[in-house]
Amino acid sequence: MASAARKKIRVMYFAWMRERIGIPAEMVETSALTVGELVRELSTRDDRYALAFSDLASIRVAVDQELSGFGHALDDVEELAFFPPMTGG
Amino acid sequence: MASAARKKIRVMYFAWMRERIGIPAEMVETSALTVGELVRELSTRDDRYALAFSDLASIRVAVDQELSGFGHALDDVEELAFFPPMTGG
Amino acid sequence: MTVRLQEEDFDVSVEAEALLGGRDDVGALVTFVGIVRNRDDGSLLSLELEHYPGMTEKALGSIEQEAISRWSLNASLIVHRYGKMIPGERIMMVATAAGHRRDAFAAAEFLMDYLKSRAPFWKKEHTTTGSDWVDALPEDERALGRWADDA
Amino acid sequence: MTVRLQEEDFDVSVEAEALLGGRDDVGALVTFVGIVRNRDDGSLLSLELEHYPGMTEKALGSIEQEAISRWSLNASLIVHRYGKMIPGERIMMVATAAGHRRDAFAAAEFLMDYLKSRAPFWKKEHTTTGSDWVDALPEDERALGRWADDA
Repeated sequence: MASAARKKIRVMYFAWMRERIGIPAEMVETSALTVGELVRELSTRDDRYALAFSDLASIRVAVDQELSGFGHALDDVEELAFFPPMTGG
Repeated sequence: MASAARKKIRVMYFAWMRERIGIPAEMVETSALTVGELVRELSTRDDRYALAFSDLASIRVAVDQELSGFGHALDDVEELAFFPPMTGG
Repeated sequence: MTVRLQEEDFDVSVEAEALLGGRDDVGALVTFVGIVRNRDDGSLLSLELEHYPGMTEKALGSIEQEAISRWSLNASLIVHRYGKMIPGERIMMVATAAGHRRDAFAAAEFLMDYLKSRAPFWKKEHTTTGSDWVDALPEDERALGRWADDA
Repeated sequence: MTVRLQEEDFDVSVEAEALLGGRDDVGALVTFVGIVRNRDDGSLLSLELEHYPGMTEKALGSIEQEAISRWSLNASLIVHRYGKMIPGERIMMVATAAGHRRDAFAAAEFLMDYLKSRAPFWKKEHTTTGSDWVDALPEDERALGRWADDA
């Protein structure tokens, strides 16, 4: 079993995710293997993160600017974004 | 049985109906009871009319500016128009 | 709810602006513009559009009324030109303004489908090899069928 | 096939003219304009549009590519604004140019349906009683289902 390498990922937040967490983006160093693992890591940081990530059904995730899911692996990922369902048009 | 009263109707032709008959409109005095009867009357006038009315399936009729059919009665009708299927838009 | 027949060209933005007239209850505006399309071999010189004055306005007006009764519209417009036009020129437009896009899209398609087959317009094409009247397409007549269920 | 993000307003006629660019093989031009709609009680002060720079262009570009692969289009355009807008202002537009109206209408509706649910835009409403993010509508997500059969 390969040990999980530490990696640096740019994490972005939009709309009410940005407002709840309080910042638009940050560099995160993690050994999480999937988006879901990273979310659990972030949620334990403090109440703002815990609240922002409390209802995953209302959160969408983009991996390197492509819509994706919480099961997506983090290998070679440079940019992650979390946001509510989109409301353009 | 009431005898058919003679009546005057303005008859108009559009697109290739107009071109085949050679005039855009005319006043027609007739005792025809329906559009179809009037068409038969007109068809016997000369070759231009006979040719113009030779294929009824490709002719539409408007009675007082409303799309109608060859069975429509001519009572109180003031204006009749014959034309090919419409191609606007 | 306006119907206009004219020989001259029109400007879609100007028409849209007039249609909206500064109101703020419209969320969706759909416009359709019909344009003189050249043939693949480039042989179309011009298109001549004939109509039946009087009946045209009545037919378009009743098609528009039908659209208004079926969908929730704030405003609608039909502008149709007649006379001679060259390839690339605008022939006609419809515009539908609604609170929501579904209504605006459906009403605009409905107006076009009915206008094609039920309004007294006829097109004559002048090409490099002669002139002829444009035939109505069976699919234009069939297109009306899809609105029958909602009647 | 163009995608443009901008803060400033746009003019539908100017965009349409640029899209057609004097070509004469287009028969049908459909445009959709999304407009800031006030609430029934008139309480909306402004709308704020946030987007995800970089991803937005990619998402709109791939939605447009999908439309091009499904319908026979001559040209298409998506313009979307971001920033603050007041009721009555234009938010965005799509335009589709095709030989025939069916393709232009279907592609425009498809672009709108996907743009609504798959492009990273978020609206915040500022009203007389406070500010809140606009919720996505279940029907917007469901609207995507009707394009699945054609895939």
